[in-house]
Amino acid sequence: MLTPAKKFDLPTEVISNELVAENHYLLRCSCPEIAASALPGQFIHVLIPQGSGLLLRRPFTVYTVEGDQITMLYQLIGEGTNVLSSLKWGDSIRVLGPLGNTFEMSSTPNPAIIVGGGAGIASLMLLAAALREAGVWALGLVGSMNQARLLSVEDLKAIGVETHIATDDGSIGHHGFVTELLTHILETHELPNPIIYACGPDGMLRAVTKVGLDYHIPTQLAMENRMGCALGVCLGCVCKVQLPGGGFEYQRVCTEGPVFKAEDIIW
Amino acid sequence: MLTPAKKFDLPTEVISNELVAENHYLLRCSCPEIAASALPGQFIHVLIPQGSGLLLRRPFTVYTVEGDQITMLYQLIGEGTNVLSSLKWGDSIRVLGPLGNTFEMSSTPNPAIIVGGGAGIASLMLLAAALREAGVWALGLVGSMNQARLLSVEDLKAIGVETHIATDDGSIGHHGFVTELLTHILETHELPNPIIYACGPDGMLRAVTKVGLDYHIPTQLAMENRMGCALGVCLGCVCKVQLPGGGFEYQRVCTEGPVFKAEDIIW
Amino acid sequence: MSDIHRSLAVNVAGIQMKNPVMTASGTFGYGSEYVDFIDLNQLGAVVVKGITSVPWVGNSMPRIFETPSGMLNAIGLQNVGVDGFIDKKLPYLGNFDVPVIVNICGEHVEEYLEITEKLDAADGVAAIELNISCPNLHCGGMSFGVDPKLTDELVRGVREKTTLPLLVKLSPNVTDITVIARAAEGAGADGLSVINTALGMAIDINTRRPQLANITGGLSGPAIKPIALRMVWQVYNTVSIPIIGMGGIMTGDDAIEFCIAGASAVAVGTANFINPRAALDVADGIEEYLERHGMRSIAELVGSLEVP
Amino acid sequence: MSDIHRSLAVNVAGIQMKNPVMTASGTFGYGSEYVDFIDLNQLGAVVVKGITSVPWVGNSMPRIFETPSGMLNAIGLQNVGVDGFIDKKLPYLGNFDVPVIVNICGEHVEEYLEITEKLDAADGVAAIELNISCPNLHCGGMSFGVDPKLTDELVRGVREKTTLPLLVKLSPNVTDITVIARAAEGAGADGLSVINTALGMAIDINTRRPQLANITGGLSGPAIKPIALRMVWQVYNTVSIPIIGMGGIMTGDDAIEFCIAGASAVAVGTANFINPRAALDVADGIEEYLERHGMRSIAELVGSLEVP
Ligand SMILES: Cc1cc2nc3c(=O)[nH]c(=O)nc-3n(C[C@H](O)[C@H](O)[C@H](O)COP(=O)(O)OP(=O)(O)OC[C@H]3O[C@@H](n4cnc5c(N)ncnc54)[C@H](O)[C@@H]3O)c2cc1C
Ligand SMILES: Cc1cc2nc3c(=O)[nH]c(=O)nc-3n(C[C@H](O)[C@H](O)[C@H](O)COP(=O)(O)OP(=O)(O)OC[C@H]3O[C@@H](n4cnc5c(N)ncnc54)[C@H](O)[C@@H]3O)c2cc1C
Ligand SMILES: Cc1cc2nc3c(=O)[nH]c(=O)nc-3n(C[C@H](O)[C@H](O)[C@H](O)COP(=O)(O)O)c2cc1C
Ligand SMILES: Cc1cc2nc3c(=O)[nH]c(=O)nc-3n(C[C@H](O)[C@H](O)[C@H](O)COP(=O)(O)O)c2cc1C
Ligand code: FES
Ligand code: FES
Repeated sequence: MLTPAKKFDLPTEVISNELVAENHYLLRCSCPEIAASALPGQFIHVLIPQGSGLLLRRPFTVYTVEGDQITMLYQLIGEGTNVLSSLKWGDSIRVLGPLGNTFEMSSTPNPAIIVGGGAGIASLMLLAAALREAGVWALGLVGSMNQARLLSVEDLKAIGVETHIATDDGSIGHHGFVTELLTHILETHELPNPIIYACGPDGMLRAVTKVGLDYHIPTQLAMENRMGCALGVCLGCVCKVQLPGGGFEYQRVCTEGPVFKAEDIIW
Repeated sequence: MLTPAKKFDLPTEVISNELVAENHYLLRCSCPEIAASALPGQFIHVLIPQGSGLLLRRPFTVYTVEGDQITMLYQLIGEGTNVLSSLKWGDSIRVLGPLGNTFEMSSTPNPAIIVGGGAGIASLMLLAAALREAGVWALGLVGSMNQARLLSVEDLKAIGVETHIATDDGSIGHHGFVTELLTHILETHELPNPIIYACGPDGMLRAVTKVGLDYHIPTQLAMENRMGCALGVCLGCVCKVQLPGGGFEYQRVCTEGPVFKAEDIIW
Repeated sequence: MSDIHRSLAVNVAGIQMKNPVMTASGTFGYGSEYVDFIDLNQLGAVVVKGITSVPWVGNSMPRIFETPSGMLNAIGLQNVGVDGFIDKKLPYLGNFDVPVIVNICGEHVEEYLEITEKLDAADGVAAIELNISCPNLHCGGMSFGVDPKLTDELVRGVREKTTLPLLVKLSPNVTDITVIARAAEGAGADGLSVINTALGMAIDINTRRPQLANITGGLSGPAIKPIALRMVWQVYNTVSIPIIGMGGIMTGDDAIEFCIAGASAVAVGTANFINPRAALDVADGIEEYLERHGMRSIAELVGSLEVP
Repeated sequence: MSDIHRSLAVNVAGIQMKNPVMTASGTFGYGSEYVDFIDLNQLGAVVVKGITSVPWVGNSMPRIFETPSGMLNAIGLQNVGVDGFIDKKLPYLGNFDVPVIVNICGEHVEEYLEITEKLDAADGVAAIELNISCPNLHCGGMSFGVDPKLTDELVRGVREKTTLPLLVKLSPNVTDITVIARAAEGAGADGLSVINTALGMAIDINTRRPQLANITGGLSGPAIKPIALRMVWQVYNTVSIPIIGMGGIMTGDDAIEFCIAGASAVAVGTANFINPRAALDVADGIEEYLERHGMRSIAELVGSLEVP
């Protein structure tokens, strides 16, 4: 994976911040430096405005890059995202990034299967765009609680990603897990050396990992964890990683990650 | 002094919040219950909105009562008043009040001299209005750093209070302390048994106290102190008060005060 | 209450309460100050401001200061004294159907004993909370709370003077709170209040004077909640008498954390200054949690922390 | 710098620094992580993450949790070990003109001694900071820091092994920090770092599991500033060796408070996570204060608290 580009800590203003699905918002701001260098899978560490009473920043993947602007697609979870969602045009935030490693795109244009659960799809959009630009055929499998919370399907289709949907309540698409869709696809399609890219809840990632192993498909996961510094110093964000020689090591999601080989992760 | 009326803790919305002088704002909100019962000298304890990161409420005197609405005139001091000043129409705050005792107005309509230093004048406006309504002749002495920060002069004149100004830099009115104005007035006017009401910085209140004693004029001071509960339980807001029998006692500005007899205060 | 089988009532250390939420000493006066906002009958218990044998004038000003997510106080136990309390304050609380717990502090053992005897003889005292943890330097209280021998001696003495439920309030300003907890339990305490304030300080950089006339003061509020929770959990794993948990409780969810850590009841302190209805709101929050999780009482929660 | 007579330079415990602002151990990695934001040459000193004799894997997840105005951490001293540090990390820092202070921790005295010998022999180590206060339960560090005898023994041992300036980092989780401070001074410490994190805890009320895999962790950030200030002031009134103050410092004004309380230098920790330039911003803030008050150096401030 590439050596990370220079990192910036920039003050910027919210350009727009709208509700795009139940409980989910899309925030747009202008960050030329980050827009110019952010790679698929990389994230930013956002300082919620002063006086919000929150201490730590909050990490979010770069969802899209458009000229000088970047967007982030985020789910309401707790206090931080709640304050974020209240920001309006002109409100100022600070953005630290680009951070972390990136998805590995093979030199040969193998077909890509992109599996996103909930807000996890937000971490895969920049990748999808990069794959399509490289002329790679990409399949998008989007899992969601229900139709109201469905994310990114239009955005994926717009860049020519064939997209299938799974919802927990069956309100749209397949009634069940997105990983069931995944196995179904693999059983019914003949894909030459596909690569799986996934991001979502732990349970989903574990299931995807199993599928990848069962079908011998190289699988990359974008991991999440609580973060302090996002610069690699606090060691608060680690995940447990298998070492080639055997044994394990705690690696930093913010630095060695967020992207890891699925088979390396010890759950 | 009257036994306090029932206290309320009410959610309300900011109606307006505008800059009325350099570093000073006037906030208006609708509080029928408090508007109906607030007496001269009483104050409210304001909860700055959630997520502001501040723990304690902030106390402010009721500046004016207009129908169901009350206003507060406040100076930018630190974090709390800074957050307050950022509030816009429709933002919600909580208001606890009416709190504290009230100024004593003598049954006979003795002439009143109202001495306000800086934002201290805010604590005297409701009194001035009550005096004028009772047909009492009132003189207003308003001290300020400079013309840009001058407060309430128009409001006082509007209710028929003859008003004189003193500024530290002489940019308007008397060049010097408002207490110099006070002595000048007392030397040049023949006022039958006047009463002095004062609020402002400690230094000014001490000087006013001395004048009151020198001229044998009953003087009432509106005191300030940091406040926790504003309900009389934390004992954090006390000031040192002379006891009739000799000795002293720490009395609560929020409960026994904010109005005290000048000669009772031990500085 | 939708579910008739659900009840918030608890009996802690022999104190029968309608719900597990008390008001913390020194943050609720003598109850009367809150009647415009709260029906005192709905409280689990009222713990009154610390009482001494004779009236204390208290410390000079300034006495409080706000800090990040907390506040410092150095009141110096200004109070009417035990006689004044029994004559002037206690009768009013008798008008309500709520247990009154009297927090007491002294400079010498004798003082504690004298207060205890008077309270034991008085009507309307449900329990005594022994403040051996007052962080105010001029008060003997603290020195007791940091020494297991002195704690044992003091608690034994008081225990002999009264049959009332006896709570001992522990200081967080110790190396190992379990040592003091064990001493208090061994000496006959019926329950432990955990924690009092943490000793702190703040400075005005322009005057270079301390923000408190007393120089140091007690830190309370959400800032100390992680420390309080840790101590409740440590004490829960050490003693078998019930714990009243406190320190930064602002919401029902905060209270639930304390119960899971091992508290059989909780006290709400600084929160009363921000929200006069805090104690009742916390009780409501606890009930909602029990409903959400289909529990019948907080007994199912107490000490239920699942450790890896 | 408008006034040529004014200087931020200080020599603390034999460590010559351009300004009195260090980075706190464990919050600045090995320096390299911050070069995109900070010119390391402008720092007073870099204190690196705690080093042990052999590499440690650290605790399992979750390791951190945010609390009101603070955060809990239980990293478990994951580090490359002293050899790895000397080979892989130290050389890079050699490229900068900044004192490197190495924070060390161990489970036994021998371990501390072994690390000390290796660091003493290595190039580019300006001083050693003895971490006898790691709140991580699995680490021997803490037990040293709460016992004056063990502290004396450990500090003496290390003192004999090196001529490097020796700082001892004290734990706030003690009844009387001055006892430990005196022990460290008596055993030959050149300076004291006050404070390490306060032991705390948080609970997920839905899973009823601790928020940290280690159950308890160290509380840092503005929440503990009042406690840290109090301890710096207590230690300042007890020992005559210099104090490096830390605990919740976010701004220059915070640092000034610590200096007035008795700190000759300060360390910035958690603030580095929120603002990568925090250490330099704090140094700038100190300078502005000195300018505003017409002071030539912070020496005029150290311990200048005016007590009533
Ligand atoms: C590399 C990375 C990229 C991410 N990208 C996105 C994204 O594009 N869109 C999106 O909706 N979410 C994303 N997340 C998750 C997002 O950071 C959390 O949902 C958010 O921090 C929650 O903050 P809160 O204050 O609202 O929730 P709270 O629960 O109040 O936060 C409390 C603490 O837990 C941490 N936390 C809570 N949930 C998570 C989580 N799932 N991952 C990491 N930290 C968490 C917070 O940072 C905070 O420190 C990402 C996380 C990581 C690590
Ligand atoms: C009874 C009463 C009535 C008041 N009426 C007014 C008014 O009408 N207009 C007005 O401008 N100001 C008034 N004040 C002062 C006002 O409360 C403070 O200026 C305000 O609390 C400052 O808050 P801050 O967070 O901006 O300042 P900070 O300095 O950041 O506040 C820090 C702490 O100090 C306390 N504090 C700071 N200055 C004062 C002060 N002078 N008095 C009391 N507490 C203080 C704050 O409440 C807070 O707890 C009144 C004070 C009292 C006690
Ligand atoms: C202003 C104030 C006064 C207090 N007075 C007492 C007291 O008299 N006796 C006592 O045992 N505790 C006293 N306390 C401590 C509280 O009862 C409680 O233990 C502590 O504040 C922690 O709870 P909290 O964070 O909810 O406030 C006082 C606390 C405050 C803030
Ligand atoms: C994530 C983290 C890791 C830390 N690691 C160490 C360490 O290895 N050794 C040490 O002595 N202190 C360590 N500390 C404590 C800090 O150096 C500092 O003493 C403490 O955090 C208080 O300062 P602060 O409030 O500015 O963070 C660590 C603190 C944090 C937050
Ligand atoms: S968040 Fe600090 S090391 Fe990753
Ligand atoms: S502010 Fe609490 S007693 Fe006055």
